[in-house]
Amino acid sequence: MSEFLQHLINMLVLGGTYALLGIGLTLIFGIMNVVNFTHGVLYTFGAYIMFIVVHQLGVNFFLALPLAVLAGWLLGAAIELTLLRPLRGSDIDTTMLVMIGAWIAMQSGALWIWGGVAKSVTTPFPEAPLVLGPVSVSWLRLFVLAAAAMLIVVTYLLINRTKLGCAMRATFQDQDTASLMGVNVDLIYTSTFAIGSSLAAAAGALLGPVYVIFPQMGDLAAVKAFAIVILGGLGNITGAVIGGFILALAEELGAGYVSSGYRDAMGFLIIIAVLIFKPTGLFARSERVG
Amino acid sequence: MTAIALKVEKVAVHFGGLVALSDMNFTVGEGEIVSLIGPNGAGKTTAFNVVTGFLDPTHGAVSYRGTALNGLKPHQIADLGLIRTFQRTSVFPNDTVYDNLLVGLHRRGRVSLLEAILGLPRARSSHRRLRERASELVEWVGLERRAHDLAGSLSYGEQRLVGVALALAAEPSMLLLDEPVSGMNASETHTFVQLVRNIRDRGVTILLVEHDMPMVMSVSDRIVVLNYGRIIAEGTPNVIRNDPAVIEAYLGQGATRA
Amino acid sequence: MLEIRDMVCGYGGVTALRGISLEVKAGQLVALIGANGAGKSTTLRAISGLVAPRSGSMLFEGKDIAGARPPRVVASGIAHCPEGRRVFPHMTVEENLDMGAYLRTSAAEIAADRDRIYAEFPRLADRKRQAAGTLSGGEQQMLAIGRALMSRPRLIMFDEPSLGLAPNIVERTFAIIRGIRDAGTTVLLVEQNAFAALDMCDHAYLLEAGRIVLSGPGAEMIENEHVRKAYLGG
Amino acid sequence: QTIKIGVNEPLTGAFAASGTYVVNGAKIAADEINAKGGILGKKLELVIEDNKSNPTEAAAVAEKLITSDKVPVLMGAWGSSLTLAVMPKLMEYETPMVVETSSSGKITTTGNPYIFRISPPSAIEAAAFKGIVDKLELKKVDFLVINNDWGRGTAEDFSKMMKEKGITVGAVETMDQGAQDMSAQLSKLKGTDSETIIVTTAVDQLTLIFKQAAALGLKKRIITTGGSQNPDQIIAQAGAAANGTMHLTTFLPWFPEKTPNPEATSYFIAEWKKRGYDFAGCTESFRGYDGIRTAAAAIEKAGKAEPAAIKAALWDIKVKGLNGDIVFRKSGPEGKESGQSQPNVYLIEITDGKIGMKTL
Amino acid sequence: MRSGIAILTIVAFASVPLWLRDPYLMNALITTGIFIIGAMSLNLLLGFTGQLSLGHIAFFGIGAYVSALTSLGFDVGLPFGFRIVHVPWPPIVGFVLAIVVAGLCGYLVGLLSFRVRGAYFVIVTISFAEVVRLVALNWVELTQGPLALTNIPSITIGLPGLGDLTLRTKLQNYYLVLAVAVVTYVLISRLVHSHFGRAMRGLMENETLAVSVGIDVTRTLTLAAVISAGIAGAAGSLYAHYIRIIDPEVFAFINTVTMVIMVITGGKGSLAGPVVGGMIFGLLPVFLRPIMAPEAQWIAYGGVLIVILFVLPRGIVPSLALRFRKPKSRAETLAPVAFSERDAKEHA
Ligand SMILES: Nc1ncnc2c1ncn2[C@@H]1O[C@H](COP(=O)(O)OP(=O)(O)OP(=O)(O)O)[C@@H](O)[C@H]1O
Ligand SMILES: Nc1ncnc2c1ncn2[C@@H]1O[C@H](COP(=O)(O)OP(=O)(O)OP(=O)(O)O)[C@@H](O)[C@H]1O
Ligand SMILES: [Mg+2]
Ligand SMILES: [Mg+2]
Repeated sequence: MSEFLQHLINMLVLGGTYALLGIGLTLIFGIMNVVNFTHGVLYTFGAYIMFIVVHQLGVNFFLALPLAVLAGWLLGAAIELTLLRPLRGSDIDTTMLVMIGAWIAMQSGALWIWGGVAKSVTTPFPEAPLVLGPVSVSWLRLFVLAAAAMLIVVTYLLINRTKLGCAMRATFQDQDTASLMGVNVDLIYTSTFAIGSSLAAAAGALLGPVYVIFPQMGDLAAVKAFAIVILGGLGNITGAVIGGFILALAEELGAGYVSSGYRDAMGFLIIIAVLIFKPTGLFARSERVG
Repeated sequence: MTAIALKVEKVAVHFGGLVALSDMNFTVGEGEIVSLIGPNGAGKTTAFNVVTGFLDPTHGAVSYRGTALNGLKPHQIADLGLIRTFQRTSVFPNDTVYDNLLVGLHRRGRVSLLEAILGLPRARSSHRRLRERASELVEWVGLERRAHDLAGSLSYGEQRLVGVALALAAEPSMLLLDEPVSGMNASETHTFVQLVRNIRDRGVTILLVEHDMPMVMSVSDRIVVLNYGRIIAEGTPNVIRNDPAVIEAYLGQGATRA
Repeated sequence: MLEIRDMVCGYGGVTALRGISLEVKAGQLVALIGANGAGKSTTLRAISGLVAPRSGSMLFEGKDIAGARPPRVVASGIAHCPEGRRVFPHMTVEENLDMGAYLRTSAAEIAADRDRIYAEFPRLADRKRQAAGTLSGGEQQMLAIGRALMSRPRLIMFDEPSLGLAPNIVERTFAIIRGIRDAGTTVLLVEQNAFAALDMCDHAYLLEAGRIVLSGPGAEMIENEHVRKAYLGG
Repeated sequence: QTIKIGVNEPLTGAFAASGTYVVNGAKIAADEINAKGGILGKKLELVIEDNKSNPTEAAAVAEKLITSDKVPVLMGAWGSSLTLAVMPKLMEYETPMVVETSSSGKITTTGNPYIFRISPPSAIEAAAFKGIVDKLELKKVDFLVINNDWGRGTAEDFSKMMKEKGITVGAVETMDQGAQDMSAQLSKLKGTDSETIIVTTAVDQLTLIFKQAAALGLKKRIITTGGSQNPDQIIAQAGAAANGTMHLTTFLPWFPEKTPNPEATSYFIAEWKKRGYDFAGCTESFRGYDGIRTAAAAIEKAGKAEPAAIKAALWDIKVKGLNGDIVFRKSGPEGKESGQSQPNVYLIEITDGKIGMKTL
Repeated sequence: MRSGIAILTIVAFASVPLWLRDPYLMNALITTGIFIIGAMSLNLLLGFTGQLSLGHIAFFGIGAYVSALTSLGFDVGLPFGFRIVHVPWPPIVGFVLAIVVAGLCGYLVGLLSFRVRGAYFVIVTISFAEVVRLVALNWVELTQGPLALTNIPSITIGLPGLGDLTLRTKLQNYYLVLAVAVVTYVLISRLVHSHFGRAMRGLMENETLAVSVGIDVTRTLTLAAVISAGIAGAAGSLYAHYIRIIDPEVFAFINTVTMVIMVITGGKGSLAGPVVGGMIFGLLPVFLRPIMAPEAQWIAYGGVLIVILFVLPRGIVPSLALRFRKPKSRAETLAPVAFSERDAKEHA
């Protein structure tokens, strides 16, 4: 029983992590329709910025977080301006491949600059965990969970309650018509990509200290993020959050009670099963024919 | 009365709480031209979707020439000869007009996979016949000049013509046209009416949805009027034209001019 | 108000407009008619900046807008209700209307205009929270018209507004268009229902194969032999 | 003019960090040899190629080194799957290879006479550990291993040894290479009734495991195996969470005086520091150093830089390696045996952020 | 003209071993060739039905494992005390079985693709590949898991009157791969020019419309998936018998990415595209290797990829074909922005 409770707590903490990974991608992949292979690199980038700012510049941990987010924003904007803008209007596979190229090049760049040896960030949180009866959880991870929740809420409000969010959705549903409404489409493209990127960097900045930081750390994170976004339905923030928790639950219970070798398989089997029964993710958009 | 081709019985469609169609019953006889009219959102396209298998009705049944269509997939229904066009323009945008029609001729061109891969003579001759037929169709809708342009680059009205040609390419025994003349001017519509008559004369049954009243009145044998998902009137053009309920709900006062 | 001179326009290798000149006077309702593929929609797209003209000039209230990008054109007071509805499919009816008022700031005025549109098209009021992509064709067309009206432009361009509308709604739409002209908004109308368009317009142009072949007051055009034959079906 | 040794290591991809360490160690050996006049009067030249942590590439790289660069002997290829992929090429071109890191038992048992391994397969490690288990008073152990040949091999060989010793083997949990969150596995291990967990994986995952175990309040004894721990990195990154953990290792850079070859160890460590490399990397890089010295010794002994002669000479050399004498014994099917040397294995313990020899 | 170029190309490829003696380059050509076959199979799905399989390596890997296990034999226990003992069969049987089993897996995934399209199909294929990889990794009794299957025999072909020929050397393997590639090319070419090909294109461009004229989605997509997977399985089998060792690393995502790169840079939906893209990205690392640091090689690789797409966004073959062909049709050079395309997207 206490093992089960511990698994549930783990699921909660891991689910928050996954949700955080998912929301940045749901903007770029779900709303912009760019298969963003640089998501993982931006995640890695956020983590390295955190390392540099905390350890090499000696900045306070909590101040470093917004700096990492800002850096992610800038890098995202730069990627959009240089790589995506010239290919606007070309087919989704072409932009996907450009993103693949950027992923390969940037990841190797990280290896070149920082080397392959993992780095870790010291945090101001106590090492002793919070113990609640039979279960325990680290303070750092609780902080990450809270920060993730905050970012999720902010993103949700941004997309669904603001004029900018409305313009974003409109632009990616019909670019020409959005521009006829007076929307500056170029600006929307850049800022959407930048916001999504800054969320990826935020995830890296928060999770880098939880785990360790190395150049390929983003790959697995990106695969999970893709899975989560699709599970929750493209462009749906609430869906991504719920998808994140479902994936975490499947993995926790899979590893705990089936076999740790098939831990990741559980997640993927859930995805396949969900898509068999709800082919457009848990929260489908309504469509019609004719 | 001729034999019944299409029979729609007690069909209802709900989208969540929204009732798009309720208890719809009507029939279309072989070789008839029947029009389905009604205000915007009355459920006409929804009815098309049910008949052609794109939508499963919440209740009710549809049959064509005695075959129950319930549970059949759209392509199976198309195989029975029931072919539709779409209210929104619908073409294969990245293919030429001519290639669009070759895809449309799918039902005709079937040869076995093995024959196709080995390039057997039967596959070749079938291919030649398809090409001839595609050229005929292009000519027939008057798009010869555009035959080798990408369908997606045509103007709105031209794309609608391609849509109709595509449906004809599929060799319908019954054709369901959803607002075929929207986007055409009076003269183009006039030509189109000739076309429709022509098709019918070849033995094709036609079910038409259209808001162009002069066209509907001149071409239909019978008219069914829908409002809020229910049939409110049914009869010959003359009856419908003067039905006060129809005038109230749909035609408006200007219709008396038409 | 709007003055176009010798505009040439096209897509890639295709030339859709071969040098057209036209003029829209403030407060007028000007109609543009022509066969399928004549270039009517392209003209409107060129004005709103969706396609860049290759040559020629285009003045709106004295300012040169040739080659300007759509947001600038829209901000200068032109609205374009595009052909084929083009609603934002995954946004609700209400959000679509709000997008029409994207450049406006007064929330109260926007709300008032929205209510006015719901009053004109009660069908839309019933469907406020429905995703626009699931509306019926005619409902989408109403939404597109309503959305264009939401921007309160000085010049509004309609591309085949009657498309897919039921006869009584067509009547209402034309009444609205006449109404806004009477209230002082300039209108440029592309319409396949040539009779209705010529009947209500102040001035009309006839486009054929990318050229303007005829122009004049609507009533005069209706009488024209060529127009009667080719566009009025009789 | 020069005598070449081919180095086939992962410099990019998942194993980039380790491969780079090994190559750095190899360079120290080559420079040392050249400073002393080279071999057979010629300079030693390392031809270093990146196998991209990818088996197909590893095989291609071997092909390139042998056929275009004409190296008479190779060192490589770090991971077992990389080494296994290279092995058919060695047969094809009859060129020997010194295996410096890979631990899969299969490498020396499939009958490839061109393989000479200086790293201990898990069976040798288990055998070395056998002597100490009584003193550790192990009763029941669980395993948490990386899901590859190395981890699985360790779990298998150690279990066998433990069972012989009458120790109960409980759960065997695995983690994917690259996995970052092991909380689920650790929660499960927290709930079992064993007192010790044997952990086998590379340093990054070890750090995570210690941190996550601490966060879960898991207070069992943890012993790691495999010699890729880099304890200094663990201490730096896992902090207090690393206290109390024990590690089976094959090299003792902290106590040069306790190694079998104190002089060489000190030289190596001094050189390593001089070049500005991370001290933590020593525990992996010494393998590259030993590997090159082994190959060089064989060339010297053969008297010529030819594959067949070097292969024959490898059987006869005795190199004072940093963790014991390198002498190859026969392993695998008769007639086509591979060479396997028997390095020393030590147990160290981390207490209060310091490394100590576990004296038993 | 067309067939002229084809024959010339084949002759050129066939003559390579006559003047190229470097075994390393030959090796690179052979592995590249194997991946090109995989890329051609991916192109059948991506280029002609519009479904991107980002787990295509699964079929390749399954083919490799099936073929290897067939020729090595195995002995596994099943639940309820059953055992399967298989004694080794000739590799050529493994080759055939690889196609069949991979094709069957393609059928399963194809059935799924009946329900999910686009992005959802992408994630289903990724998931499928991951699950297969994890099975290969964890079903140690059958696959040896991470310990790898080693000593896989080379392919042996029975020649009438000449006895058996075992393809051990590079030369022999080169011609084997070339032959399989040519057969694959012809097969795919015939297929996409048949009415199946038109049905696939129709589904890709506007599924609702395609269905309404009687095209059977499930059948068409499943068929494409089966054939595509079967070909990938064949490529996997060639790989296993050439490299002669196989481990779960073969399922690595980067291998799928390599194939995707080959297809899209070369030009998806063009028959020659994967060959051209494959030659470039198969051999690029070989040429980069001597001239720059390992990390820089990858950066250059990514850079070349991006540059090609910037210059020729539709892929090399289609873009060049457009550039050098007389503009036969006036509308060909522009992407239609018309209504129907958007409608198609909405329905997708
Ligand atoms: N997928 C759906 N989800 C929710 N509501 C829908 C859906 N499809 C259609 N509806 C609603 O059902 C009603 C009937 O729509 P339908 O398209 O059949 O109308 P119609 O008679 O064809 O109208 P029009 O003449 O405007 O084309 C409409 O009010 C529409 O909003
Ligand atoms: N995206 C495009 N690419 C290429 N050619 C185009 C494109 N859009 C329109 N055209 C061509 O430009 C010409 C004019 O088209 P336009 O859409 O302006 O016609 P229209 O008068 O509005 O016709 P309709 O009444 O059918 O809407 C047509 O020949 C059309 O084929
Ligand atoms: Mg309709
Ligand atoms: Mg138009």
